[in-house]
Amino acid sequence: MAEHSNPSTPERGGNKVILDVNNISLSFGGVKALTDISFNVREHEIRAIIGPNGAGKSSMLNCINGVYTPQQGSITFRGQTFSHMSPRQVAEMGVARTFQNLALFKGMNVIDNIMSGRNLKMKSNLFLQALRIGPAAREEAEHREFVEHIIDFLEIQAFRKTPVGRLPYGLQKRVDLGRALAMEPSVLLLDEPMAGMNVEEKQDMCRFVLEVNEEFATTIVLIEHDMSVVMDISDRVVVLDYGKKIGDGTPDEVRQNPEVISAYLGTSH
Amino acid sequence: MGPFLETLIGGLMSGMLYSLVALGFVLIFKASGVFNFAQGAMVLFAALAMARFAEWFPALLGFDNKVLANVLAFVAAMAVMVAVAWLIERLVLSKLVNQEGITLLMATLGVTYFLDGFGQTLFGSEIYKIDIGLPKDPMFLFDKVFEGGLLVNKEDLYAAVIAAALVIALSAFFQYTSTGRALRAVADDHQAAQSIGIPLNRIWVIVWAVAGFVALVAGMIWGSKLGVQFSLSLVALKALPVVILGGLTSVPGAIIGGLVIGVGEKLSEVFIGPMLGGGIEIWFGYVLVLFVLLVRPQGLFGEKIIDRV
Amino acid sequence: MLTTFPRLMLDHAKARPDAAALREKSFGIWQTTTWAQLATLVRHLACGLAEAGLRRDDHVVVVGDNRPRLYATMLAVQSLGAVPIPLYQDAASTEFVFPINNADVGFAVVENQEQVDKLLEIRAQCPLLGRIWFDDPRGLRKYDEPGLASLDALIESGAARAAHDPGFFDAEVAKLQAADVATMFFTSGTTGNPKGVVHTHGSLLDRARAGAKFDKLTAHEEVLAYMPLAWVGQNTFSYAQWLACGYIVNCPESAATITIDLKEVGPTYYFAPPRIFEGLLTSVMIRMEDASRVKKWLFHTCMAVARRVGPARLDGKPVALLDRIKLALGDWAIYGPLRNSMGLSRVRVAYTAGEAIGPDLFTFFRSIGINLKQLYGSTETAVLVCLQPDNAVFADTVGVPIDGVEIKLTATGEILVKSAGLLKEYYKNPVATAEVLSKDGWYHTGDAGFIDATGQLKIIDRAKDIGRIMGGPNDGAMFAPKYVENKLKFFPHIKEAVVFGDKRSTVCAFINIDVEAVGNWAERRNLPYAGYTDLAQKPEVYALIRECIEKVNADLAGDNLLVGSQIHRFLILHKELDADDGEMTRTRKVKRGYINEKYQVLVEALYGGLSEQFIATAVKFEDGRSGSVSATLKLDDAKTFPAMKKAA
Amino acid sequence: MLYRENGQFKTSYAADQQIFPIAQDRIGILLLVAFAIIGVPLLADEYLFRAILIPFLILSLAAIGLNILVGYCGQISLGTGAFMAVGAYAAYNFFVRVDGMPVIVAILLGGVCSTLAGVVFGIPSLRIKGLYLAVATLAAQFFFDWAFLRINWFTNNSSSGTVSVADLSLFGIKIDGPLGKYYFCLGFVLVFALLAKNLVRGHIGREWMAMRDMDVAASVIGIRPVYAKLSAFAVSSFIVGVAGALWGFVHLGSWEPAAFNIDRSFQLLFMVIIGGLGSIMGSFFGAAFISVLPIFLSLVLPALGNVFGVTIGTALIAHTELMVFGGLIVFFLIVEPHGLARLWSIGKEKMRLWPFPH
Repeated sequence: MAEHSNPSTPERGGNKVILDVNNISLSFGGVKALTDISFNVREHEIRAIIGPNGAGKSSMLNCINGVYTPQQGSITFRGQTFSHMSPRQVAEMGVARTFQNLALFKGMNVIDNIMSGRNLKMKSNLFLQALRIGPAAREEAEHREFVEHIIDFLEIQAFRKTPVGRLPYGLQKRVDLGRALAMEPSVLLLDEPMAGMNVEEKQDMCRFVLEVNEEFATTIVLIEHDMSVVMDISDRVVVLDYGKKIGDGTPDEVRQNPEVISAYLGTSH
Repeated sequence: MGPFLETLIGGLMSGMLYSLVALGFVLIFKASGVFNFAQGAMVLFAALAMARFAEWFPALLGFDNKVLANVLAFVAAMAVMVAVAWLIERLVLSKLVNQEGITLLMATLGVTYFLDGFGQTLFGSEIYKIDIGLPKDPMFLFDKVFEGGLLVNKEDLYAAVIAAALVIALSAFFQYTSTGRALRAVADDHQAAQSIGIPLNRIWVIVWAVAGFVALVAGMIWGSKLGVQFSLSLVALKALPVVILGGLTSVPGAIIGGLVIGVGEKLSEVFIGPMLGGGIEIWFGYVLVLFVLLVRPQGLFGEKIIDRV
Repeated sequence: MLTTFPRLMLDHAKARPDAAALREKSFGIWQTTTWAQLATLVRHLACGLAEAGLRRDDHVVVVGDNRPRLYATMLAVQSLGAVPIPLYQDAASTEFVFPINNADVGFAVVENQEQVDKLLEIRAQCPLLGRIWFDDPRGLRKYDEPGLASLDALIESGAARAAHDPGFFDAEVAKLQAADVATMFFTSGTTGNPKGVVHTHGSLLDRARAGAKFDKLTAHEEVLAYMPLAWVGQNTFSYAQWLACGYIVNCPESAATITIDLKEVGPTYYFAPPRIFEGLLTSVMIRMEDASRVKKWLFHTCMAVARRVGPARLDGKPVALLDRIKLALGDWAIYGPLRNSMGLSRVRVAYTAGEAIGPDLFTFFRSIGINLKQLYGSTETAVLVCLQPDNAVFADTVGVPIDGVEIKLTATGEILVKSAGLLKEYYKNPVATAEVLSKDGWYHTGDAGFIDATGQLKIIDRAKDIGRIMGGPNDGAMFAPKYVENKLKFFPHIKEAVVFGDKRSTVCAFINIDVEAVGNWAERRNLPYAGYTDLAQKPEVYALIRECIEKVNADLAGDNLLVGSQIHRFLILHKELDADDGEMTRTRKVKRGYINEKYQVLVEALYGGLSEQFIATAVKFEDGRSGSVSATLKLDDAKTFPAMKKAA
Repeated sequence: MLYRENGQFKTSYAADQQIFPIAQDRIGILLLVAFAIIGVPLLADEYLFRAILIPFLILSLAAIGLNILVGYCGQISLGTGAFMAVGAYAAYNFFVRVDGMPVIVAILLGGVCSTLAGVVFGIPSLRIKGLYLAVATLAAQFFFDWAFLRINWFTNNSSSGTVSVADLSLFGIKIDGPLGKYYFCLGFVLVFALLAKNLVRGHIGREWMAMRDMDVAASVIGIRPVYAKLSAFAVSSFIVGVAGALWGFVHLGSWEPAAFNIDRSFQLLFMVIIGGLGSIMGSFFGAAFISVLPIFLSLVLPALGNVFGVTIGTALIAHTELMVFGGLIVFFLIVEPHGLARLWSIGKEKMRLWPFPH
């Protein structure tokens, strides 16, 4: 069924598959979180993963960026296939991610949180850093500048040096996004970026997601509860339910899919 | 053969005592997620109380009956320990609910210092004796079996027996009594326990009281063996590796861990020690644990740690 | 001799190439543009514009916040002998149509997507508008409109032109004469279409320099530019005087960070309309509300001392030793920190202009040692006509005529001005020009006022608004609506006021309460309310406002000129007057006539003596949607007082 | 109140990222350092140097080291004393076995050895967390206590088991008088404090704090737990080791393992808790507090005793000290988990906002 249908996305970058998830199964001590999930993500598209609570959406992301290691299955990224990757490897390959329940570094301010997303690109050794001379100092300044562009992009100039803990929820979500963007990812995984936001905050976040997708040509994999949002901005949607894939296709196709309707759209969300 | 068995038995017996103290740790950790570094201080405090009461009561009430004195002292000390435990729970830990383990550990470290200071201020800081009439003379086992038999210190033997009894009693208590069940429920999931109407605070106080009791018994035994003095509080440091080895959350773990380390350090002391210039029991337990942890981060019997995202 | 803006810019670039000309807070730090860099930028922009086909005397609209590259654009346009027209960046797109068509504008340089969108909206109505350049490309990647390009592209093409035709730019600048037109400002006239006020390099510079001389401005001043360049005031302070003196203009990062930026820059030369100062004071008071008792006590005692002797010290008048000590302590404990937190601790000269400022507000800033002064001037006179000299500052006057200004009063009390700084003309509007500019070179300000005992000019009102009371006890008495409105607005609880009474026997008023101030007031009396309209109709609020009005009446009764202008009846409007609804100008001046028509029924109700009146009004919301507000308004009476003749 | 920040705008990132971006702070800290270099020697007497200032400086250094591990990287350690010991004994051996070995080099080499030890005992931190780790570090404590006691080679086979160093000199200048020692330590402390500050505000510092605050998120943005944690252990134990060497060489002169026993570890832990986890400045506060408190008590308590007509013995003072420490730890953990440093920064914020509350 939907699994084999390949809806083409005329408006966004071709059909080149950048990320291919093959028959992933994951379980915690016998409890099955994911069962034989397969789907692919195309260059430059916005790919949504939806499903009721506990459908295994977050677990899926955690498999993709190496936080969990699936018992079975493999993930193909840019043609290379892996059955297990460390988060580091995934990060190095240009996959970034935001978290459902904020995972910011509470002890740091906005700049430092976003700066920490640059760590892969900062090379100077301990001694240079300790003396903060030459490359180390230059590095700090250069990456600070890059971070400032993100701050500007996310319109949080007024909060630069505020400890993230003191920011309202919506802004914290932006910082989380900012930290991910600091990695200049080619694929961006967003775990419920709009959860718990009010209407304006959602609109802003939507705008940012779309702008990221357009301005930086970033491929986006998005988990979201708010159906209207999903249907608006995503090119293709995967539907999970109890760890199984029950639908895959364009928003319209998914809307039609009876299984999906019964499992998800039927229930009030 | 003989020497080996003797050390083995010696080890098992001191291991029993480790288990006893370790049990104190485990109970509290299971129930409230607190790694109670102050256990050692409580042992010292209890022992001091016991020892001094045993001196004071006869003097005050003017009777001269060792047994009576000990019994009264024990009861009084028990009362004191329950009070102390309760205060620790109320004044310190209940203020630190939902903090990370480390914070709680440091808090109990603070408590340790306080108790050490407080105990010695109240009861004095010389070396005191506890004489609960444990026979000091040695005895020989299996002298029929082979030449010379095994030399065993009776005192140690009794101590071990008492300890074992207490350990079993406690395990049973938590296995079969309703309080025990409630406690295990709490250990599994605070929210859930609360939702089915288990009063967390009451449970915690009980657990701390029990811990106090355990401390008292341990203190009493150790005290009668080595005399009551500041160094007594170091038994906690002995018991730490035991707890970790067994896995913080496991009662059987604590028991077995205690025996393993008790035996281990005795054997190593006797058979490896000389090569290294002796005195290695100080660190043997720790280094042993270190290697175990590298293989099993959650200890021998601890529950696996999965961090969710 | 008088020169031109581009030449001044080049002179600075030659004299001190590496000195900072402009700073902009962007990407977290203050990015500096030196005079040399600016010169190159202008050169390239000019060449680029020339390439694009800009010719002498063409007009170019410039829309956006204060951005260095927009400043450079103004200079570039001028150096080609063409005329930049700065427009209000917060104006609705429809408001652009008239200026653009009136001045046959073919080119526009704007800040960002927002402005581009607005211009594209009205492209149909503005056939001539061929080319649009934008400074900030964000969000504009996918736009594919004919003639739309980025400023970078323009600069690039200009750089190329400059490369193979190096002499061009300098030649163009050399051609430029002081008498050539420099800039055109569209005054958002209170009635009818806006008029294009044409100024030459000469006129603007003459005033700029006179002002600079008056206040001894140097090249070391720091200025923060956050009002729109379309406002002649900002233009004078951060453009004309900037080039005249060569000081540094700082551009804030964004509207959201202005207070932070102000604090960082700490300008030495400051200029703002009263409402900005009002905002500062309000925030001080509100933040102080939550302070600890001790702090409050300290604050109030110090402020009491300041109010008593602070201004005197600032005016260099003798102050008793004890008070001097108190002030010194206050400086350390309160005034200094206050100035610092408002970003004004380095201010040497500050001006308020645009509208009248409340005496309390004015003295507050004076008393904590900020040299705040008033000035008089208008778009037509290039602002700087009368300024208050240091040490001679009053809340109710606007200063003395400065160098090169002659002032005289007509029989009706209208103020006439003559100076080298007067407008050249109203663009394509000889009639209007003739109305204000007499043959012998006098400009009719349209303001009524007089020179008072201290030799300073005192403004009563717009001459044309000065009306006469007809009938009733005060028949024939003078009616000065603006004067009265201002007196009302000086109360923190009153945001706007509109009074009627010309050719009537009595005076009536519409009031807009200040929802923040009154809101706090209500909360402190735990008076529940749902939004402005509800709050406005609370009887308690009416009582509050009536008090204010009666104070004003008492005050007016003391002034035998204006005793007839006392307010007899009033109402509190159900909605806030808003420029988007055409009730005010962009500079937040109420359009009395328009309001009079729009709310005819209310006016009639007031004079008809009714006690309440239903009204429904269409409104535009922030996001462009429009809806309607309706309510039944209470109409209320206010006590008036008999004229008390005071010994003149 | 004292802050006048208008006009202090930054035109470069370097200027914006400096340690003390606000001019008034820079002035303040310079004055403080100047006082430490010029003022203190004029005021302090020998007792003050020996009993308070020198120990204070060295302990602050150790606290900085520990704070990097516990406060910045969130890895608990109860074995600090051991790493000090390693530093001290290693330095000692370099100093006495290699003739012509300059003191400074010996001390730094001591730090290097301590680094190695730190990394070795840090390895468990890759597998185990929190409480388990705490116990693992205790292993280091007990192991080294034992090693330096029992393995004579370390003590250069000195019969008594105590080791001692004499006639320290720096570039030919003898460091014997209290003043010399003071300057010697002060030099170390200032330099290392600066280096440490640079590290924690650099990207390695951010990696440490990331591990501390949210390790999963940290690994997802590509931070390697191995590198982050071990580097923290390394840097931390280097500084601690140097402090240990100073403690032995400069403060004690001759010492035995007991000088670095578990109580020392706890004492340092208390310093960072009371001073402020995750704050270099806090390390100084903590050290000052904990090294002055005992002296304070030993002066005040007897006085108090006299007031109430009771004589207060040294034992009681010692016990009160224990109680006060214990009580304070609990107090700070409950009331202000970020210690004195947080109180300091709150005060500073208030000063900047003065007269406004927020």
